[in-house]
Amino acid sequence: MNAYFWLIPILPGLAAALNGLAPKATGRMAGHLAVLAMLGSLAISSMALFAALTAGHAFQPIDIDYFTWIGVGGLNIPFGVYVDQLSLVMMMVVSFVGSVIFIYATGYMHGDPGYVRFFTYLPLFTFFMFLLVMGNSLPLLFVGWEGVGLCSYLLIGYFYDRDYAAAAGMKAFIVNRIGDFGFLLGMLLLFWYTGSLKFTGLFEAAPGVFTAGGAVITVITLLLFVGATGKSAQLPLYVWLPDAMAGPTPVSALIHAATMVTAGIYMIARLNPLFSMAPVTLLVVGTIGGLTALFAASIALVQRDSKKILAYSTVSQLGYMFLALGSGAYIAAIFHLMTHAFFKACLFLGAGSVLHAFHRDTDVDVFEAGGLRKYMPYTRATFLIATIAISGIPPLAGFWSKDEILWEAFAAGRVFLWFLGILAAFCTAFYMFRLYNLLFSGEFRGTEDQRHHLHESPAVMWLPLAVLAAFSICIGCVNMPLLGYTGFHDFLHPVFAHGAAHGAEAVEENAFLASSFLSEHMLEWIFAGISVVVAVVAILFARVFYVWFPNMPERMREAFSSIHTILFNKYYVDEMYHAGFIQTYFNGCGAANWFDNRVIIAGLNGLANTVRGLADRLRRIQTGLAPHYALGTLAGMVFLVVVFLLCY
Amino acid sequence: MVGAFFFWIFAFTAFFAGVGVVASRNPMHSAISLVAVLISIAGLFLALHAEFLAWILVIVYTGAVMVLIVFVISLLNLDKDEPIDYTAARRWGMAALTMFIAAFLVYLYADPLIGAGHPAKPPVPDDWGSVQTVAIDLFTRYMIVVQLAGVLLTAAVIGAVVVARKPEQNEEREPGA
Amino acid sequence: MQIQVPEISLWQVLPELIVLATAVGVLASDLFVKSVQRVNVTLTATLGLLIAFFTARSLEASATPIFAGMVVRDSLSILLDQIFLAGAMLVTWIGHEYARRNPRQFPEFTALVLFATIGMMVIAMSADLIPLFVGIELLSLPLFVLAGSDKDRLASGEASLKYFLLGAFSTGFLVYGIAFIFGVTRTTNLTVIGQSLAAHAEATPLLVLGFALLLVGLGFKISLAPFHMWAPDVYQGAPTPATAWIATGSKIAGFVALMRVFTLPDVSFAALSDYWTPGIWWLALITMIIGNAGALMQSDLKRMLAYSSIAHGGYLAMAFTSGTRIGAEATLFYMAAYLLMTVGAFGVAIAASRSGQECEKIADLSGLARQRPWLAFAMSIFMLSLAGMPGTAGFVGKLWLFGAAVQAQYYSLALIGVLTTLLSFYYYLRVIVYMYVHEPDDRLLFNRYSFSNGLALTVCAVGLVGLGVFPNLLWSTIRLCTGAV
Amino acid sequence: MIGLYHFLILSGVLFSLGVLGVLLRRNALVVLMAVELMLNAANLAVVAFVRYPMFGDGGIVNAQDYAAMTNGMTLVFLVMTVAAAEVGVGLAIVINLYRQKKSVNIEEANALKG
Repeated sequence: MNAYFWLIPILPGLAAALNGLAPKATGRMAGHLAVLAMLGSLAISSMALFAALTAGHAFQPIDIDYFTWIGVGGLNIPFGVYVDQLSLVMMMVVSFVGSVIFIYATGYMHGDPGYVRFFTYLPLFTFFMFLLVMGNSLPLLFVGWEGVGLCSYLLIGYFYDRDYAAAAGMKAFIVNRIGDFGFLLGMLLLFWYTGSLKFTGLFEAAPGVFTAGGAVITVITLLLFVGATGKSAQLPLYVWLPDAMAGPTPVSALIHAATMVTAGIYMIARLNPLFSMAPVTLLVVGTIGGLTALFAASIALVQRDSKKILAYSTVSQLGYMFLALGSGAYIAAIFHLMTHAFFKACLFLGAGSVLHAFHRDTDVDVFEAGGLRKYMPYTRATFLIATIAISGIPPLAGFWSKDEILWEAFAAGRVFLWFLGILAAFCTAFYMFRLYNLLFSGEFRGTEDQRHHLHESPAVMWLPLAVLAAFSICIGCVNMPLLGYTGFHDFLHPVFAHGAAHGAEAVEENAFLASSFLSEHMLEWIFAGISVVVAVVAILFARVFYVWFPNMPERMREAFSSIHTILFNKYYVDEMYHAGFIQTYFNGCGAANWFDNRVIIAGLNGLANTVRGLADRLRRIQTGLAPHYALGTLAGMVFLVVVFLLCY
Repeated sequence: MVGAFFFWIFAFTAFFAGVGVVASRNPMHSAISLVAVLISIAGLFLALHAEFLAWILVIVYTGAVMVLIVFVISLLNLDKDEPIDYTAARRWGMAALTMFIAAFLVYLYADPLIGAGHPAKPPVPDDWGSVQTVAIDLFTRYMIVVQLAGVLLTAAVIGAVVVARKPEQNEEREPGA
Repeated sequence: MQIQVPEISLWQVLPELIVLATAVGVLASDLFVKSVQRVNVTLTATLGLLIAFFTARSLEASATPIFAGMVVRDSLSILLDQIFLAGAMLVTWIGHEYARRNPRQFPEFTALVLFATIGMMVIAMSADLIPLFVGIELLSLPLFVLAGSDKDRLASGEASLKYFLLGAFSTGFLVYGIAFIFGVTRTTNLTVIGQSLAAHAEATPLLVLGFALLLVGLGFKISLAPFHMWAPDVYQGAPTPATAWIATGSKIAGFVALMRVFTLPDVSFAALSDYWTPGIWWLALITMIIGNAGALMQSDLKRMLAYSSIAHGGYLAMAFTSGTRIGAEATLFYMAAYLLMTVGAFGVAIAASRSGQECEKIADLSGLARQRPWLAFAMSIFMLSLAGMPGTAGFVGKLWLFGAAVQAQYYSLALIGVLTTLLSFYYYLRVIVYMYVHEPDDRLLFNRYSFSNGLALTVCAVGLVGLGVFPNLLWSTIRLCTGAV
Repeated sequence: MIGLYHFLILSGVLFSLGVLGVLLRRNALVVLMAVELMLNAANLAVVAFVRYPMFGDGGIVNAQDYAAMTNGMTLVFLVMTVAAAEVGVGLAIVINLYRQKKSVNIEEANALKG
C-alpha cells in the first residue's frame, strides 16, 4: 500500500501536464481525464485510510524519503511523504471533495472556451494540495503552499477580460505575499535554530532547542501564523478571499472554501508540537480567529451577492478553526475543517447551480432571485441541508464540530472566545437562512425573461450536490462526544499527543468548570443546548425578516387567522427597528463593511501605490545620459570610501 | 636634486596638460594635451628607473594610439570648438569629485607607511627595468598572460571590424548562397 | 644571464585552447568557405564547446598554481569552466535563432561569444591579479562589440556606446584599485597577498582604498547598485543573444572574480573581511531594492529582465557578503541556476517574435500559451524560478542564499531580501498572466522557432526543474569545490 | 626630496582629472581620452610603487628580493596593451555612433532610459 503513495499527487499532476501541454489532443476529454485522475487518487487515499483504520492503535506514521532533495552541510531535506492520521484526513477531504467538484465542473464549465485551461489549473491545484498535506518537510509543505497559491491566482483571474477579476487576482497576490513573508522567515529561523526542516527532525529537536514559552519559539510561531492568516484569510489579511469569488464557482468551492484556505489550519495542526510550546502565540491565534469569526459573519449579514455571502461565511468558519487551534483543541479544528469542507462545497456548488440557471458566471444579487424552490427542487433541497448543517442544528455535521469547538474553548478557559463564537454562531445561522430565504423562498423577483430561462441543473451537477448534502448530514457522526462516541478524536489523538507532552501549559483550567457542581458532561449538554437555541432563534429571525415580514399583508389576509399575534409581531419588529436597535445593529455591520472597504483595502491599495510611486521615482534616476551613469558610479565609489572610512 | 627638478618639471607639465585634456573646447587640443601628459609620464617613468615602460609609453601610446585618435578626429571632422556647459548635475559631480580627492589625500596622509617620512629608493642594478629584464619577465613568468593579451588584441581587432564595418545593404549571406 | 623558463603545462589549459581554436575556426569558415551556412557555424561552435566541456570535465583538479603561479586548475575553476561552456553553448543556440532573422550577425557573432567565454574561463582560473585583469578585459571587449552588432537598430549602437564608455570608466577604477593593492602588498599573486594579509591582519588606509576601487570595477561587471545604471539601457538595446551573455556570463564571471579576490580562504583578502564586508553589505542592500523596484513598473521585457538581473546580483552579493562556506556554496549554486533561467528567458524573448516584429514589450507575449504552449510553459518555468517558486532551482538557490545570510546573522539583509523577493513575484507573474490569460492577437502569428532555440529552452527548463527537485546533482560538485580550496 | 607620495598625489590628481573629463565632456572621443588619462594615472602609481618599497624591515617583501621584483612593470605593460585594444574598439564604436547620428555627442544617445 505504502509504495503507491507517490501516485496520489502524481495522478492529478499528470492530468494537468497532459491538458496543459497537449491541449488539442485532450480537448473535450480534458475534464474526464481530470476526473479520472482524481478518482484514482481518491481510491488510493481511501485504501490508505482503510488500512490505518483497521490497524487501529498499531498504526504508525509512514515516513518515506524518495530521494534527497536538498542536502547541505547538516541540513538534509528529503523529498518524501509523511502520512499520519492528520495527513490521511486531509488527503481524504481533498480527494473526495475534489472528485465531486471535478465531476460537477465538467457540467458547469461545459462549453466554456477555456474548458481545457480550466482543467489544467484544477488538477495542478490538487497536485500541489496533495504535496502540501503529504510532504514530510516544511519546505515541501511550502512547495505545495506556493503552488496552490499560484493556481488560485491564475483561477481568480480566469475571466481575464473583466477588470474586477484582474484586480481581485492582484489583491489575492499582494496579501498572500505578506503571508509568505512571515512563513519564509519563520522557516529560515526554524532551520537556523534546529538545523532541520523535516517534521520528524523538527519535533525531535524542538524540546531541546526551545524553552517552552520562550521568546524565540513565540516569534517563530507568530511568523508562521502570519503565513497562515494570509493563506487562510484571517484578520487582517482576509480581504482577498471575498474578492476571489471572481473565479468560476467550482474554483470557489474547491479552492476558496474546501481545501486551499484550510492550508493554514493544517500547517498549525501539523506543527502543533511547536505551537504548543508558545502559549502567547496560541492566545493570539485564538483571539484573531474569534474576532475574524464574528467580524466576517457580521459583514455577511448585509451582503447582496450570494457568493460574497458564502465567502465571508468561509472566512468566519475559518475563524472558528483558528479559535479552536488557539484553544489547543487541534482535533476540533480539524474536525470542523472536514465537516466545513463538505457543507461549504455543497453551498458553493448550489450557488453555482443558481448562477447556472441565471446564465451568469458570477454575481447574482439575492434580491433579484427568490422563489427558486419551484424551479430548482434538487438544488433547493441540498442547499437547505447544507444551510442547516452550517447553522449548527443537530444532528447535522456542522452542529457536532462547531459545538465541540465552542465547548473546548470554554473548557480551556477562553470564555471570551466562547462568547465571540456564540455571537458568530447567531450571525451565521441568520445570514445563511437569509440567503436561503432570499434565494429559494417567496416569489421570484427577477425579470420575466430571467424567469423564463430558469431551470434545474443537469444531473451531472445536482448529483454531486446530493452526495455532498448526504455527507453534510452524516459526516458529523464520526465524532459525537455528547453521545459518548469519539471515534474521530481517538483516531487523530496520536498526532497531537507528542506536542501536548512537551508543550507548555498552554491554557489554564477553567475555574468555573473546576468549581462547578455540575458534572462536565452535564455542562457539555447545557452548552450544546445554548448553541442550538441561539441558532434556532437566528433562523426564526431570518424567517421573519425575509419571508414573513415583506409579505405580511397578504399573509394576514390569506393564511393566518391569528391576526393579532402577527400584528403584534409586526409592531414589535417595527418598533425595534425604529427604536434603533436593529438599525444600530445593521449600521454596526455596515461599519464593519466600511472598515473592510476603507481601511483594510484602502491600506493595501495605498501600500501598493506607494511601492509603485517609489518605483516610478526610482526610474527617473535612469535618465539615459551616460554622464549621469558615470556620476552614479562615482557616487558609489565615494559612498564605499565613506563606508570604509567609518568602519576602519 | 636633479631628480627633484625633473619630477617637478614633469609633474607640472602633466598636471597642466591634464587640465588641458579636460578643459579644451577643441577635441584636437585635448588630444595634443593628452600626448603631452603621456610624454611627461614617460619622463617620470624614466625618473623611476622604468626605462622600458617609458619607451613603450612613447612609442605605443603617443606613436600609435594617439595618432589613431587624432586620425579619427580629423576623419569625422570634429576639429572645431564645442561648448562645455555646467548643468546642476555636473556641478554635483564635481562636488562629489572634490570629496573624493579630499578623502583620497586624507587616506594618503593617514597611512603611516607613507606619511612617516619619505622611504628611500633602494639601490638597484643598472639594467633594472630595462628592456631585457622586463622582457625576460614577460616571456617566462608572465608568458601565459602575454599570450592572453595576444588573444585580447585579436578579439579587439575582430570586434573593431565588426562594429566599424558599414552595414551591407539588403544583402543576405544566407541561405546557402 | 640565467633564464628560468617555468613549466609549460598546456594540457591544463586545454579547454581554453579548444575554445580559442573553435573561435578561429568559426572566423576562418567565413573567410575561406564562400557558401558558409549558419548551421555549419552553429554546429562547429557546438562541437568545439562540447569537446571543451568534456575536456574540462576530465581535467584533474589540483590546488597548486601553474604557469609560474599565474593560474590554478582547482575544482572551482573546472566547475566554472563547465558552467561557462554550457552557457556559451546555450547562447550560441539562441543566437542561431536570432541570426536566422538578422543575417548580418554571423559568424563574427559566434566568434566573439567564444572570445568572451575564454575571458570568463581565464577569470575562473586566475591565481593572480594580472591574468584576472586581462581576463576581465578579454571578456568585456567582445561584449562591448556584441552589444553594438545590430546595425539595423539605433538602440544597439547606443547600447554599445554606453556600455563601452562606462565599462572603460570602471576599468580605470579597477586598475587603480589593483595599483593600490599592489603598492601595499608588493605583489599581484593572490596566494601571496592572502598569506601576507593573514600575517598582518590589519588594513592600511591605502589597502582599504584599493578594496573600494576594486569593488567599483567589479561591481560594474556584476551591476551592483549604484554601478548598475548601464545595465537596463544596454540590456534593452543590445541584440537579445548578446544581452543574454552579458546578463549571465559577464555577471557570473564578475562574481567569480570577486570570489577569487575577496572570499576564498587563505588565498586573498579573506583575512581582512572585517574591512570590506560593510561595503558589500550596503551594496547588496541597495542593489536588491533598486533592482526590484526598477523592474516593477517596466513594460519592456528585456528591460524588466535587466532590472531583475540587477536584483539577482543583489541576492548573490548578499550571500557573498556572509563570507562563509555555505555562502560561497549558495553563490555557486545560484550562479548555475541564474544562468539557466536568464538565458532561457532571453531565449523565449527571441523565439516569441511575430512576423517582422521582435518581442519587446511584455504585452507582446499575449496569447503565447494558445499558439506556442511549450514556449509559454518554458517561460513560466523561467519566471517562476526567477521569482523563487518552490520546485525550481531558483527556490532552492534562494533558500540557501537567505540561509547563508541568516547564518551570518545578517538578519536585516535577509529580511530585505525576502521582502524584495516577494515583491518580485508581481512582475514575474505578470509575464505569466500575459502569456496565459490575455487574449492572443490573432492578426499576427508567432514565428516558428528553430530547433536549436527549442533545444536551448528545453535544456534550461529541464535543468531548472531538475536542479529544483534534485539539487544534489550539482551540490556534491560544488561542495567539492569549496572543500578543496 | 621627492618621495612616494609626491608620485601618488600626482597620480591621484591626474586620475581625478580623468574622472572629471568623463563627467563633464559630451564628446565621446574626449571621454575616451579622459579614460586614457585615468589608466595612465594608475600606471604612474604602479611604477612609483615598484620603485619605492613601502615597507621597511617589517615589510611584506624582504629586501634582497626587491631587485627581482619587476612584476609591477608587467602590470603596467599589460594595462597599456589593454588600453590600446580598448581605444581600438572604442574608436570603432564612436565611428558607428557617428554614422548613425552624425554626431559624437553622447548625450544625444539617450533613447534608452527609464
